[in-house]
Amino acid sequence: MAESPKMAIHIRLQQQKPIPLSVELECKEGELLALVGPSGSGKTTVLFAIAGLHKAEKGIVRCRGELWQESEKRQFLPAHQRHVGMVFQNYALFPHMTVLDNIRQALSDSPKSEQIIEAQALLKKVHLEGLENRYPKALSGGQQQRVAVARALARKPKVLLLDEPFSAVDQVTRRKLYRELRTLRQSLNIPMILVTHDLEEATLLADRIALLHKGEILQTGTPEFVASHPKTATVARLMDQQNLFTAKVIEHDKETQKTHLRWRGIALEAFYQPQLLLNQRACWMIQPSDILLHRRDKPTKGDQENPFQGKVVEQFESRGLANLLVEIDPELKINIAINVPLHVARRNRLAIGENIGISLLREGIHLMPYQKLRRDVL
Amino acid sequence: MAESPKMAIHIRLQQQKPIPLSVELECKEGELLALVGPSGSGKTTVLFAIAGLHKAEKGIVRCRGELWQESEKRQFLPAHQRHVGMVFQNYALFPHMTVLDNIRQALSDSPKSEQIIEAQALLKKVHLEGLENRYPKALSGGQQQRVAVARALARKPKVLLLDEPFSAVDQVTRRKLYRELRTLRQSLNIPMILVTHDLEEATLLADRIALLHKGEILQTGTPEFVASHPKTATVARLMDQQNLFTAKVIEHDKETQKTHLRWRGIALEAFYQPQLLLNQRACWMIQPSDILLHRRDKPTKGDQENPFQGKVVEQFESRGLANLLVEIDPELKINIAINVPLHVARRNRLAIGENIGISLLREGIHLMPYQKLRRDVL
Amino acid sequence: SSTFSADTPIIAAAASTKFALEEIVKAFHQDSGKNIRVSYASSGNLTRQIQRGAPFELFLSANSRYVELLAQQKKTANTAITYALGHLVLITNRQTKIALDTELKGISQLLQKNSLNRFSIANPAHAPYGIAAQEALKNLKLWEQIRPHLVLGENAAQAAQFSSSGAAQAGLVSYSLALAPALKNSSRFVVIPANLHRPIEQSMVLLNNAGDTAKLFFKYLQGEKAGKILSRYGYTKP
Amino acid sequence: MDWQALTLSIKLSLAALLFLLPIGIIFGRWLAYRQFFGKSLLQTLLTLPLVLPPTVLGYYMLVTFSPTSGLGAWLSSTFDTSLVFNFQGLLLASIIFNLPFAIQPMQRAFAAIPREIRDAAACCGMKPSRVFWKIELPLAWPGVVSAMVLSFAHTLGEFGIVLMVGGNIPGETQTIAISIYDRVQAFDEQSASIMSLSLLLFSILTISFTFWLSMRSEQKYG
Amino acid sequence: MDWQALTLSIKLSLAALLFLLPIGIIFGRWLAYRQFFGKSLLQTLLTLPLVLPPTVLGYYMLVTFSPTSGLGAWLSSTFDTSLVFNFQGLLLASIIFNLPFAIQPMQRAFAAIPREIRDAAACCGMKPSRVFWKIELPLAWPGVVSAMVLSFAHTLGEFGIVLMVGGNIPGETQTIAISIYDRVQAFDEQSASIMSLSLLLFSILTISFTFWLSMRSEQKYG
Ligand SMILES: Nc1ncnc2c1ncn2[C@@H]1O[C@H](COP(=O)(O)OP(=O)(O)OP(=O)(O)O)[C@@H](O)[C@H]1O
Ligand SMILES: Nc1ncnc2c1ncn2[C@@H]1O[C@H](COP(=O)(O)OP(=O)(O)OP(=O)(O)O)[C@@H](O)[C@H]1O
Ligand SMILES: [Mg+2]
Ligand SMILES: [Mg+2]
Repeated sequence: MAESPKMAIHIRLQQQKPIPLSVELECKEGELLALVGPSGSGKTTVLFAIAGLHKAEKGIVRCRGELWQESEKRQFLPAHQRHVGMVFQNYALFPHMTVLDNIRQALSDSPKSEQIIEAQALLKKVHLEGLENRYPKALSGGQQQRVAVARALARKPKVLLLDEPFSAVDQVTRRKLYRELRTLRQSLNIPMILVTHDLEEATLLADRIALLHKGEILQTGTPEFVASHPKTATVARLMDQQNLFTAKVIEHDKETQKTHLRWRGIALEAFYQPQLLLNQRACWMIQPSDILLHRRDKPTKGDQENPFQGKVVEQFESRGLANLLVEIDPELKINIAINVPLHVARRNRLAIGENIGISLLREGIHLMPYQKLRRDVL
Repeated sequence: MAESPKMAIHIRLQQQKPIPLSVELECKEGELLALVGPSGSGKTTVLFAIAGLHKAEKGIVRCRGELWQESEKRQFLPAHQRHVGMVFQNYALFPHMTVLDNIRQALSDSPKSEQIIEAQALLKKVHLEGLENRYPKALSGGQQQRVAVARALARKPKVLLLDEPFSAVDQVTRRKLYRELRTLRQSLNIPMILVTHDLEEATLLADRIALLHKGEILQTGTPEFVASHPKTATVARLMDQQNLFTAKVIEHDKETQKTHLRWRGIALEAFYQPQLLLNQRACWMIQPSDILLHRRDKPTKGDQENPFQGKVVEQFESRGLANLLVEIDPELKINIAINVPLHVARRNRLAIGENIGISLLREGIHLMPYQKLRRDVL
Repeated sequence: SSTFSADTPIIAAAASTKFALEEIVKAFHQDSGKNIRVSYASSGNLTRQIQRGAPFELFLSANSRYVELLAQQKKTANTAITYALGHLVLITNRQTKIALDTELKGISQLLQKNSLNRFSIANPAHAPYGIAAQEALKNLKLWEQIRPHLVLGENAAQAAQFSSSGAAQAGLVSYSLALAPALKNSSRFVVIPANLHRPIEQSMVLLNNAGDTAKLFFKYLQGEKAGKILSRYGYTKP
Repeated sequence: MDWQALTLSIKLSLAALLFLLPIGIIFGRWLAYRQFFGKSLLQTLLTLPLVLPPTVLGYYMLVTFSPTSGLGAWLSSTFDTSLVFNFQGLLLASIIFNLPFAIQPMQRAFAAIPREIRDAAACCGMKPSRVFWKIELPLAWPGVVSAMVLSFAHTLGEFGIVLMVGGNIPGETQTIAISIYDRVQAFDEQSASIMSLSLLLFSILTISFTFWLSMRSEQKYG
Repeated sequence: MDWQALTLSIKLSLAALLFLLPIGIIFGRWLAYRQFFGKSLLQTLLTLPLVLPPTVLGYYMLVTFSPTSGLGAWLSSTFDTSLVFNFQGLLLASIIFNLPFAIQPMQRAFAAIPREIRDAAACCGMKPSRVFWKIELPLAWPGVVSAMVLSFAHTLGEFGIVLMVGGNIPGETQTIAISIYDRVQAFDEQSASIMSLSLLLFSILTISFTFWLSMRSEQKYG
C-alpha cells in the first residue's frame, strides 16, 4: 500500500521484540479510526509508537507532512515534540498537581491568563466542574479518566490518541462524552485514533475501525462493514459474531443471484458470492439482526428465506432487546443467537422452552474462506 | 429495613467524611448484586468498606453470621480476616511477582503442591494460559485485569467484590468471562457484588441492581424492573433512559385501566397509575423498545396507541439495531429515541430526513413524581 | 583474642611515642619472652579512657599533667616517673625554600617580608608538643606575629603532616616524628634548643590493675636498653 | 597489612548490619506508615548522631556507659557486661552512628509502596506479618540495600567514635580504619596505602556485587 | 559559646548543600534512569568516600592539593587559589565526603517515579527540562530533602577531614565540630557541653522544620 499524501497520519511498524508487530495504518484529517482487538493484541503498543513512547525496530510514522520516525534514516522525533494528545489506559495523572494544574501542563503554550480559562472550559466539557482543586488521589476512577481526557485535549494536538478513554466512565456520562467528542471532531479536524474494546463504542464513534490481532491488522473498514463482511472467520469471531458456522458450497446461481450451501445436511440459500470455490467447505455467518422471527399470527414475506424451527434455550433482556438462543437441532446442539425488540418478544410470548420459527435472511448470510472453528464459539 | 438473617451479607453505612455515605445493602448466597451509579457516586468506597479497607464513621457489616464491623461496639475486623475476594478497579497486582505467584498469594491456605495446580486452573478460567511467568509490567491492561480476577477467585472468598472487573477486557473475552462467572456462581454459592458502569453488563449478570447516587442508594430491584419502573426521574436518568419528559395528569380511568396525560398540548394514554395526583405535573418515560414503528405497508394493532408523526434527525447502527432520533415537534424540538432491528430499518428505508410514524405503547409509559428535568437530557 | 594470651597486658601510650615504643616492645619480648599490646592515642583521650575504666595497666603520657590528674583521682598504682624528655624540631618540606635555624630567624624574616603563609604546630590547647611549641614561640617573641598564620594539628603528627606535605611552609613538631624514615626523605629539620620551652616530660605510671608483666615493662623502660632506643628516636634522658 | 584489624572491621560491619537491618526496617516502616504528632521531631532526633563530631559522641558514650557511671555500673552488675573497650561497645557505637543512614532511606522505600498494593495483599488474606515479608520488604528492598551499603561503608570507615569507645586495643577494638589512621600518623605511608587500597578493593568487590544483585532483581519487574 | 565556629559551620553546611543539591540531583537522576555497563561499579565508587577514615581521606586530599604537588601548584598558578587551609578546601572536602549520602537517596527517589508519569509529561509537550522541574523534581522531593538533611547534619558533625584539610584556623576553618572536639580534648567539659547542646538545638530546629515542611506537602497529595 503506497502512502497517499492526503493522509494526515500514516504509520508502518515492523518489529519482533518485545512483541511481534506488523502494522500499517492511516488516518485522515477529521477522521476517527477505532483500533479494536482482543486484550493483549498490541493496541497500546501501537499508540505508544505513534506518540514516540515506544521505538519500533523498523517503522515509519508520518504526521501532516512531518516525519516523526523513519528507522532507516535513524530518525526519531522525541515524544514532547510530536504534538500528540494522549489518554493513557491507566490515566497517568500527575499525582502532585491539582486537576487544574494537571490540565494546565498541557496548555503551557498559552499565556498564563488564558490557561485557567481554557482548563476550566475543558473540565466543563468532561463534566467535572467543581473539582479543579482536588488532587488525583481524591478522585474516583472515572473522574481521573476524564481529567486525563481533558488533559489530552488541552494539548491542541495534531493527532489525538485515546487508549480506552471511557472505560471507567458510567454510561450516562459516557453518552455525554460521546457527544462532546463528536462536536470536537468537527471543530478540531485532526486525525483521531481511539483504542476501545467496546465494539458498540467503535460503531458509534468511528468512521473506520482497524482490527488488530496478535500485532497484525486483519481488516479495516467502516464498523458496519467489518461486522457484516468480515474477511475471515477470525475477524468475525473478533467482531463478536456469534452465529459462525461452516458449510459446503453447492452451487452459484448467477441468474437468481443466490449461492446454495449445505449446512449439516440442510440446504441454505445465501446471496450470490461466486468468489468461493464450488464443492469446497466455507465458513459462514449471519448477524442476529438478519434473522427474522416468524410471527405466530401472520407470516411475512421474509419467512420463506431459510426457515428453521427451534426451541428457545436461553433468553435475557438488555437495552430493550430480548436476546435469544434458539436451538435448531437438538442432536447437533446447533444454537443460533437472535434478538428481537422486547415488545415483540412479549407479544409473541417468547420464553425459554417455547418453540419458534425463524428465517435466516439470504442477504445476511456472509461467506468466508474455510478455516477450522474453535469449539468455544457460541 | 430490619436485616433478615437469611441474608449472606448485610451492610449499613453512615458517614459524612471524606464523602457523605448513607447506604444499606443486602445480598443473598449465590446472588449477584450489581452496584451501579455515576462515576464518583461512591461505589468503590462502599466495596472498600465491605472489604475492611475503609472504616465508615458509623456502620454495620455482617457476613454469614460474622460481625465484620459494628461501629457502636467499636468492632472492626481487619481486611485480612474478612475472607473477601476483591478485584481492584486499578488491578493492584504485586509488581514483583509473576502472574502465578500473584495468584498463589491468595491461595496460601492450600498446601504448596496444590497451589500451582489451582492457580493454573484459575488462569485457564480467565483465558490467560501461558502467561504464568510474566511479570505484571509485561502484561497489557486487560491481561492484568484478568490476573486480578483470578487472584480474587483464588481467595475462596465468603463474598466476592468486583470493582469494574471487565472494564479493560475486550468484548469477546468478556463474553467468555461472563460465562465463567455464571458457572462460578453456581459452584461457589456466595454473595457477589459487582460494581459496573455498564448497564448491559449489570442486566446480563446481576439478579438485582442497586443504584448509587451521591453516596445514597436510590433504588434496588431486578435490572429490568429498575430500568422500566424507576422510582424517580433521577433514577430513570441514571439508568440511561433517554425518553424522559414531564406532563400533566388529566384523568385516571379505572374502567379502561388508563391514565390520561397532557404533554405539551398533546393527549397521551398511559396504563393505569392512580398513585399520581390529578391535575398535577408528573414525569414520564418510555423505553425505546416500547415504541412501535408504523410499517408503511400495513398498519398493526399497536399503531393506534399514542401515534405520532415525526422526522428522523439522527440515525446510527450498533449491534444489529438502528438507533433513531425522531423529531415529533420541530417547534418544541422534542425528540424521541427509538430503535428497530436493522433489517426492519432497511426494509422501511429509514434514513435521516425521512418522515415516519411511531406509537408510544401505553404499557410502556411509566409515570413518576414531578421533578424539574435537566436540560441536557436528550 | 587468639593471638594474645590472657596475660598480655594492654598499655596505653601517647601516639607520639609510637616509633620508639614499638621497638622497645620488640626488645622486651626478646629479652623476657612476654608480649605487650599497646593502645596508641592522644594522651588526653587515653586519660579520659583511663578515668572511665579502660583496661590499661600502664600509661605512657606525653605530658606529666595528665598523669598527675590521674594520680589525684586515685587511678594510679605508684608514683609517676619521667622516663624521657621530648624535643621540638622546626621542620619543612624539602621543596620549600626556607632557611632553618634554631632561633627561627628564617621564619621571622619571612614574617617581616609578609611571605609566611602557614605555619603548623599541634594544638596548644591540649597537645603536649603544641604547648611546648607555643612556649618556644613566645620565648622567641614570635607568638603574636605568627598566630594569624598558624594551622593547628590535632597532635604533633598532624602538624608534621601539614608541613611535610608542603601545605604549610614549616612547623614545630616532635623530634621523634622527624626521625621517621618517611619524613627524613621528604623534609628538612633542625632541633629547637630545650631551653626555649618547659621540658616535654614523657611520664609513665602504673595503673590500678597493673599485673606482673606491666610492672616488668615499667622497669624495663627505665633500663639501659630502652634508654638507648629512646635516644635513637630523639628522646633524651630526664 | 593488618589482617587482624581488617577482619575485625568486617566482623564489626556485618554485626552492625545484623542489628541495623531490623532496626532500620522496623523504624523506617513505622515512620513511613504512621502519622502522629511530633513525627518530624522524632525523625530529627534520629539524625542527630550525625551532628556531633564522632569523637565527642564517643566521649559522651564513654561517659554514659563506663563502669563508673550509673548505667554502666548497673549493666556490669546485672549482665556482667560492659559497653566500653570491647566489641560490644564498638557495635553499639556503630549502630548508633549509623541510625540516620539506615532509617531514612528505608523509611522512604516503604513510603513509596502504593497503598493499594498493601490493601490488595490484605484482601488476599495475608496476615500483616506475611504482607511484610512477601510484599513490603521485597518492594522496599532496593532502598533497604542502599541503606545497608551506606551503613556498611560508614562502619568500615568510621574511627573517631570507635577509637574513643573501643580504646584502640589491637585484636579487640582496633579496626582497620584506626589502623590506617595510626599508620598515617606514624608517616608509614606505604603500609597506610596498602591497607587503604586493600580496604577499598574489598569494599568495591562486596558493595558492587550487592548493587549488581539488587539491580538485577529490580530490572526483572521494575 | 564559640559563635564564630558555629557561624562558619552553618555557612559551610549551607554552601555544601548548594553544591550537593545539583550534583546529587543530576547524578542521582542519571543513575536512576540510565542503564549501562558498569553502573553498579560506578555506584560503588560513589560510596567509597565513606570507607576511608575521614582523617586519612583528608590526608590524601592534603597531599593532592598542597602547593608542592603538581595539581596544587597548577591550581595556585592558574587560579591563584589553593584548596588547603581555607574555606574552599573545607567546602570541597565536605562535598566529597557527602556524595554518598546525597546521591543514593536521590537516585532512589527518582527511580521511584513511574515511567508512565514521565511519558505523560512528554505527551503534554513538556520539554525534558520542564518535565524535570515540574514533574520529576517535585515527585522526588521527599527523597531529596532526606538526602539534604543527612548531608547537612553530616557536614555539621564531620571534623576529621575538615581538620586535616582546613588546619583548624579560628574564624577561617575552625568549625563548631572542631571547636567542640578541642574543648573536650582540653578537658573543658563544660564549654564542650554547652556547645554540643547549642549545636544539637540548632540542628533540631532547622531539621525538624525541614521535615515538617516536606511532610506537609507530601500529605497533600501522597
Ligand atoms: N516487556 C514485555 N515483554 C513481553 N511481552 C510484553 C511486554 N510488554 C507487553 N507485552 C505483551 O505485549 C502484548 C501487547 O500489549 P499491549 O499493551 O499493546 O496490548 P493491548 O492491545 O493494549 O491490550 P489491552 O486491551 O489489554 O490493553 C501483550 O500480550 C503483552 O503481554
Ligand atoms: N480523600 C478524598 N477527599 C475528598 N473526596 C474524595 C476522597 N476520596 C474520594 N473522594 C470522592 O469520593 C467520591 C466517591 O469515590 P469512589 O471512588 O467511591 O467513586 P466510584 O463510585 O467508585 O466512581 P468510579 O465509577 O468513577 O470509580 C468521588 O466523588 C471522589 O471524588
Ligand atoms: Mg492496552
Ligand atoms: Mg470506583
